[in-house]
Amino acid sequence: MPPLPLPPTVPISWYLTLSAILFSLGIAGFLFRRSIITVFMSIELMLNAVNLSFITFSYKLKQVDGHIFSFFVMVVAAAEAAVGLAIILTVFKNRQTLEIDELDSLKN
Amino acid sequence: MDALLFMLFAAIAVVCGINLVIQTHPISSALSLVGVMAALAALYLLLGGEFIAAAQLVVYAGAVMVLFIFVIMLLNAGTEHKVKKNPWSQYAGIPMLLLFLGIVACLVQQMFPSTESVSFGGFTKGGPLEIGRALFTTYLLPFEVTSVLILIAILGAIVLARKEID
Amino acid sequence: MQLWLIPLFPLLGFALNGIFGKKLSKPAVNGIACGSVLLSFLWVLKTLNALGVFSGGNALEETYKEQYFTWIQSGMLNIGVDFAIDRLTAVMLLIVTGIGSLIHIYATGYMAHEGGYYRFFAYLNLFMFFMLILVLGANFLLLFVGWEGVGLCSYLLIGFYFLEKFASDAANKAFIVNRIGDFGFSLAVFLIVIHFGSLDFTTVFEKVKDMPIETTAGWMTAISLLLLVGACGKSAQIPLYVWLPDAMAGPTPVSALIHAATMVTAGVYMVARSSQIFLHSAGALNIVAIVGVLTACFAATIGLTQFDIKKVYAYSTVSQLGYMFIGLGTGAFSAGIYHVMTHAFFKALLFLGAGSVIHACGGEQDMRKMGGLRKYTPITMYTLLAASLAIAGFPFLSGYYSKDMILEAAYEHAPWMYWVGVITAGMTAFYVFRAFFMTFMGEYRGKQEAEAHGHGGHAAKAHDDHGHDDHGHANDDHGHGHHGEPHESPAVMWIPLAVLAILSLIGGWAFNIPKFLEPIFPLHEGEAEAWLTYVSVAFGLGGIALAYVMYVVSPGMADGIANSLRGLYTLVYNKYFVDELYDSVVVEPMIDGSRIFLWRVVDARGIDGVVNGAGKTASALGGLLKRLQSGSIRGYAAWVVAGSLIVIAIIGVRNSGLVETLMGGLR
Amino acid sequence: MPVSLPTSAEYFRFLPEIILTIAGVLIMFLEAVLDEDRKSIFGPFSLVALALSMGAAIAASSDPGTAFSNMLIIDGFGSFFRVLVLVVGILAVFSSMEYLARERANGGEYYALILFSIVGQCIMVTANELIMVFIGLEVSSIASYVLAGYLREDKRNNESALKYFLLGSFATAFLLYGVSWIYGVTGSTNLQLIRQSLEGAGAPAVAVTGAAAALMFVGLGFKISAAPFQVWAPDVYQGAPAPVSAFLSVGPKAAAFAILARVFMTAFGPISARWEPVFWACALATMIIGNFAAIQQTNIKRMLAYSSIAHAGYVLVAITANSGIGSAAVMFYMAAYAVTNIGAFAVVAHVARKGEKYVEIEDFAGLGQRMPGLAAMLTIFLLSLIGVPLTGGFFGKFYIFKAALDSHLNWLTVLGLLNSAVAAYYYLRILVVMYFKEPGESTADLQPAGATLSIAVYVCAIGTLVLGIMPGWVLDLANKAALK
Amino acid sequence: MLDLVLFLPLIGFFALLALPDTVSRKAALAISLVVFLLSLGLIGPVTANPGEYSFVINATWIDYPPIHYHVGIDGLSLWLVILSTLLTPIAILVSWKYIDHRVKMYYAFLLLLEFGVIGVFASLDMFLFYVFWEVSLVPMYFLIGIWGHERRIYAAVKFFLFTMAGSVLMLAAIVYLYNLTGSFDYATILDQLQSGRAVLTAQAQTLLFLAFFFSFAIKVPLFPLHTWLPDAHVEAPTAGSIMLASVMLKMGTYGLVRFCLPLFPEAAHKHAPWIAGLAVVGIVYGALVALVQPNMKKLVAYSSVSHLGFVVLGVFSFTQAGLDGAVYQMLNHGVSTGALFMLVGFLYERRHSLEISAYGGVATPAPQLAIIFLITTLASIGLPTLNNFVGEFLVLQGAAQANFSWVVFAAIGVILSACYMLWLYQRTFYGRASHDLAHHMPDLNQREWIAALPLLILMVWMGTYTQSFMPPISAQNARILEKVNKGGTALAKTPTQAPAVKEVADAR
Repeated sequence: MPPLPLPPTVPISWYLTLSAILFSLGIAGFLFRRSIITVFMSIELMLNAVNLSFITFSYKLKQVDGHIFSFFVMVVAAAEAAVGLAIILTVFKNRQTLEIDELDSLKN
Repeated sequence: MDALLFMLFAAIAVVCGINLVIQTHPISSALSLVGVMAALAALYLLLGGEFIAAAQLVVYAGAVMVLFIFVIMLLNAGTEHKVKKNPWSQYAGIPMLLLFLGIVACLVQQMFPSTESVSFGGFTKGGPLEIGRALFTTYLLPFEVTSVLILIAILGAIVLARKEID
Repeated sequence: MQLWLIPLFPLLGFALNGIFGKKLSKPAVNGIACGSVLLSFLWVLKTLNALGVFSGGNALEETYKEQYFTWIQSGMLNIGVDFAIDRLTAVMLLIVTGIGSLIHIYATGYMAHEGGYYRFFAYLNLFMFFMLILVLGANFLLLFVGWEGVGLCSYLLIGFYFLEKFASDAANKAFIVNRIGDFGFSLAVFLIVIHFGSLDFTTVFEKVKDMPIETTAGWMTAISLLLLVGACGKSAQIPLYVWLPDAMAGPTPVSALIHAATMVTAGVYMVARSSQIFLHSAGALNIVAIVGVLTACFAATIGLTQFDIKKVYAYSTVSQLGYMFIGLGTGAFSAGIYHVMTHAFFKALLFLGAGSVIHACGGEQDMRKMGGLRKYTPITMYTLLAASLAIAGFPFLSGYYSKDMILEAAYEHAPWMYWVGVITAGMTAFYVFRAFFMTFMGEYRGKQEAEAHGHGGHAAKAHDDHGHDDHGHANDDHGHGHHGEPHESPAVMWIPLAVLAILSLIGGWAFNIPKFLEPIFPLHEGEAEAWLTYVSVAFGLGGIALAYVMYVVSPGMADGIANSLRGLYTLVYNKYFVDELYDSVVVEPMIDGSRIFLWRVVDARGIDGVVNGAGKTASALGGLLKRLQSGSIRGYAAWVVAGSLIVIAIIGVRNSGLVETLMGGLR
Repeated sequence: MPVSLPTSAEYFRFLPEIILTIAGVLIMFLEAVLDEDRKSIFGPFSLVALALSMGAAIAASSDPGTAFSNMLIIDGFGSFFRVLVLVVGILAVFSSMEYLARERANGGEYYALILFSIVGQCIMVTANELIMVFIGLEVSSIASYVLAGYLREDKRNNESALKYFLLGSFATAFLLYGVSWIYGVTGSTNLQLIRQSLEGAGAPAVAVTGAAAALMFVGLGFKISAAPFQVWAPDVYQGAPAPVSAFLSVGPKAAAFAILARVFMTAFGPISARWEPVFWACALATMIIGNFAAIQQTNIKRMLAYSSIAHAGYVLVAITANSGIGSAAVMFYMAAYAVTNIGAFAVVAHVARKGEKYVEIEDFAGLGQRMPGLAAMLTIFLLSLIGVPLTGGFFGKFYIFKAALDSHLNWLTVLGLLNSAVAAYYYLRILVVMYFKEPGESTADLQPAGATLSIAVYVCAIGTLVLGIMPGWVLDLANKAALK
Repeated sequence: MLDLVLFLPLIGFFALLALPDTVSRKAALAISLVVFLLSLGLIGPVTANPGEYSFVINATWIDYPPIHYHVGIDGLSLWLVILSTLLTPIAILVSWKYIDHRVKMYYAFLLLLEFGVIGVFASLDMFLFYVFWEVSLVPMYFLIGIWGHERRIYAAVKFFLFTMAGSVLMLAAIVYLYNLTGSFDYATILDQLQSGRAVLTAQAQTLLFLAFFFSFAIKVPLFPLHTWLPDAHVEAPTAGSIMLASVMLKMGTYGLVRFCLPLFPEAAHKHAPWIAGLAVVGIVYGALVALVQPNMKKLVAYSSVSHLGFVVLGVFSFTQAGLDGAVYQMLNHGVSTGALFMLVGFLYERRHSLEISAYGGVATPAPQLAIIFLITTLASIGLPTLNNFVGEFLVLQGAAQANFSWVVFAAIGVILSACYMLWLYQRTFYGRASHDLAHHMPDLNQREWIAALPLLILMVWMGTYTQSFMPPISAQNARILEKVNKGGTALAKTPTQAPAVKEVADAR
């Protein structure tokens, strides 16, 4: 097996790029998925990407603040998940569907 | 070694991420998300975020995702139906995403040229001690306020999911 | 000297009759109406006497002026309510109040049985008021006040029988055509202010005298021509004469007073008053003369063919006014005024006589239904004969003097004008006597029909006879009386006739106006050639003779000639279709253009179209924008993404070198 | 590391939030304890809490300063907005009580959620740290999401809540991503430190911060419903219960505007040349979209939603001005808009009746005859929204465009003013229907408004007029509290 | 005094809302009469010192930005204020029987309107001016919208939007001026601009001028911005039409004279040619369109377009005569067109139609009405001795000094005015009345006479003894012109004629 053309360490920009890719994937999930729950999970994916970005910057700056920030993001995500899933429950109760495209009675 | 680990977990994260997007069944997506989170936890460790990595696994991949899966199961959410309505995001999404990604990547390249690299142990202040100290001194207020946030979450869940309003 | 009392009396008469007239008895109305004018006449006499006019000599060679109050004051422009009196004014005052008094008296008899009696006299008094303002006013604007005021009264009196459409049509036409004239007048006034800084006659004319003709001729001509436009309107000259024949829709005394003796001569007065300005522009004067010649001849030809007795006299008036303009245009201003006076005598008489005839025939105006009236109305016949002879230029009667002076001046100015004038004089004599003969000679032709149809059918009959375009007959003029036979008018009517007859006979040599006006309008030096007079008299007598032959000796001859010249006759009989021409060239295009183009297209579709279009566009834009809100969450998210891209692009990428980097990366 | 505990002054500065939180918790507790028939005390109780909190906020404003390790800054600007959101809270509670009773949803949770949401807004407006911005925003938002779907049996409420929640979280993710970048570039999340760092930053850093600021603007612009992030607002306001729409359209919005102004004017002040054009364009687009789309609406709640978008556009004009007057104009305008809009929604809520049956504009036909008082009040609100003098809306608009002209935003001013003329059209439609049309069945059985709603409406009307006739009182405060 | 005149209507507005319907019209009449009588007290002091502001009150309203309640009356605004106070009771009288639903609101709005328009004329603070300008809009909107005819909604909204669209530009201009000078006070701004302490670039001046101009031109209304007027008039109730035509349109022309000219003299001069051109087009156009209207009110409305063209023409002639005439014409138009609308209202109350074709022969059953209508018609077409003549004469005289060709066309409007008014009169009053019409056409009653008489008296008075009114107007106009024609550019532009203009005029 030929040695991988890899440096021993990776630049910070790679982490950041990974974060950007994950963020974009999150957006993509939001844009392309039709199940409300999956859409919601896409948001979680975006938040994860943000967290990666925070922690990467924290590494770069040698500060702990980024970690704190991502900690709060996690807490908020958890809270959001609770409320969001409750909302999804009520929607489902009323409409018996999780198709996001069917929730368009309010428009124009 | 660092690079290899990065490549490995990054690949897992990206693949799981892509899987999340392309799966039509919520459960598959949820499991993919767990995969992403786990991979990210590993990367956090590489970046020196011990506490965060743990929290990521315990809180995120554990508690939150369990909640998700629980709801999916509860609602018996199945595969998505065939698309009837095509919002314009369907067509414009990919180009927009590529553009977004392109711009961000370019900015990253410009701002952080590849001179500085990440090596495991390059940052060691991400342990519980430092985090705890910061949380209870500088970040005391947000920390306390998150309790309100949790309270609201509880309240919201009660309001919305209680059996009958009256 | 209380000049202001002169117009005040009629104004009071107007006010009393206008406000209380409905409750007053007829004698009271009469008393107020006639009394006020008579008082005014007496006050004129007293004033002139006090100014020494009747004692001869140099009295009133200078203008006597009274100032009352400022009317309009703006910056340097100051227009006062001032009255002035000079010899020209004196003549006009006497004509207006004198003839006015007579006609008022006559009207009390003529209108005795009309509805709206008090209204009629109120208007008549108001007319006297404005006419006196016109004459007395010491500046152009006050003249204009009177000018418009008499126009108003003319409007009111023409439309006196407002129940009938032709009367109100005629009234509108009179007012509007006059307005066109006023348009010119007012523009002239503006120019006068611009160039003289004042409208006061004395100030303006003093300045004119000092101005060199060479440098000022341009705008002097402009002012003169614009004044002429005004005069053409009021004095019924080509091309604005069309209202006067129609104005006969008013009661006959009105025709006599306003549309023959006084108001229509206001144009002549105005041009004479502004003679200083006109004298600075030979071209303008020439145009005045040409207008006069054309009008005189043109109107006379129409007069030849009319059957409505008032129409004949109306065209005659237009024609005679033309003579006056010839006088003015050829520089013989005093001759013009002279003719104003003599014309006032005989034309007032003609109209009043015609009124008497109409009265006698129970409202009939068509001469073909008259005839043989000499048996029934001898006084009327003799007075009318006097008037007819006077207008025909019978030697030594009033018309002879004034017309002769005008024609002499015309010959000096341009011989062709003289010849046209003389021919016109012949025609005048012809049509006046044609009317006279048709009315008084032969047998009465109206009886049977009058009995058969009664008076109610007059309008219809007249329409049958005259054709659709004949607005001028005023058969309802005289709604009263179901006479089986024509009858003489009461004394209150024929006494004024008699007075006017005397004036028509002797007025020419009794009042030597040109001599009197010499301080204002210097008389022409040198003797005129005698043959000029002979020729014109000959033409006059020839006209009378021809009429006698055609309408008394062999009555069928006129029809024969008419038949042999059918085309020409039709043209002339229908007044050259000028009304129709104006209708189709001016009135209808204006109305249709306004309605169809301006209102429906420009206003409704154009401007409002833009306005409503803007509204619709906004609404459509709103419709478009609201469709962004598809209701789809994913769609909304796409908007957020798109928006973020735009915002990032603007804030982050702009000037950051990123674009260059990207481009470089592509290369 | 020396640990310094927060001083009492810092607690004092944070007292309003503490009071509200305690009140919220108490309500949650009592909700579980009290009998059904005694639950009507929650409304008055929360009013007392809000009033106390407002007192505390006013008191705190006399002792400006930072609190909790620079997390909060209690300056004039923050205090002004804190009092404002508390006033909004009071008015919202007044206008909600009757509605909730009618919908048989007079639970304590509603008030608790309102109180918590206001806590979040209070934190936002006094935040001096991006982390506080984020947390305050989330506290406010999560409570709002629940409020939007409060009547969970109602499908419109569900949809409204879900849309608000999903899109709100989506936008928040952008905000966070932006924050992370700012942190990465400037090394801080403190607003002052960011500013300092930016003052001497090089081109790449400025570019990346710009991009990060843009991402933050996505999040905040979403909350203020600036174009192109306004899409959610009509759906959410239409679907949410009317009093909640009233609250959403002013409370969180005022807070978001406050923080937007603070972040961009202070922290991103050094790169203002970059973001001003964006704000310029967004302001214009927001006004145009709001006003023009409103023309076509038939549902009055939806129309008011578009109107609130348009008004966000006007406020953005003031922020674009990026000056002291501009920030004062934002304050004054938000105050005027708050009383006006809550008043308008309160009337709408009353006319809509149970289940919000009558929310079409046509349903207001003849209101001027049936309910002259209520109609007169709505007229005042609408005139204020149009911007007719002697109302707060006019003076606010005047002040905004004054600020804009001061900053030489001549074209934006002209376009904005023309927009306000367009806006007159759709507000007039309501007046037309109310006064010029004969009453139909929609107002036939309309009962007079109850005491609490009347208080809300009349207080709002008085506030609108006072701000229009005597703007000096509030304007002085705003001018003193201006950011620059 | 001015305080009372200004605020009594506002107090009346609130009082009326509180009073029961039954007494509202009497109360409104009483209040408006008191206001009118009080306003007469303004005449003495103002005429004594017409070039300065009298009854000045300058109180701080808002500290910062410095907005003052600064009001005062000078020769320019005096008669406009009195016109407003006179027409309000007349409008109330006219509505006495006609308004039968929502009575108190109606009279309350009339009083509010009075408050607004008096405020407009009295304001010396630009901001205050704008406030009153807009405030006057609202009651008129309701007057048209609630008590109007079939298409009232369209008309009311159109009225509001047109005016609003114009006034927002004015607001922008006012704020711009404030930012430049730091003051809303008209005198201060004017002083700074005149003295050169505040400098406007040519472009800024042009834009500001246009901003003011457009908002005023819409109100005037100047062709082609006039299309709201016919609609508003046709649909408005009688009193609304009276107030709209007589008073509200004057707000526009007043604004032109008060603000547009002195504040931006250069721009005004620069743009005068096309503005005067539009005015002339408006004169002729309005008259031509009036000619073919089948609806009386529309006819009168278009005639207003024509008449107000004269006013604008006079203003932009920059001559004393033109300006005097313009201001005088504002009053004249207020009196005579107000009277016309009132009379048309009388006809409408009897016959319930505004179509001219529904009438004919009215003079027979209602001779008094016919006479009054005739006098008003004559006033409207500018018969000398009646009021309009003086205004039109001066306007045209002034315009002739500036540019003679304008006047040639404008004077055509004078001809046409006779055409459309007399034709209207003929079709309405002359001819034989049908039985049905005669039956429904009682003559004027006492109340109607009382409403009409003051206007008739004014028509004659203002036409014959102008010195009762003109001196204060003239004096103030002279001061305005002094500012506007500082460079003496206006008269210099008429090189063709001018030998005698500057000489001392009539030395009577």
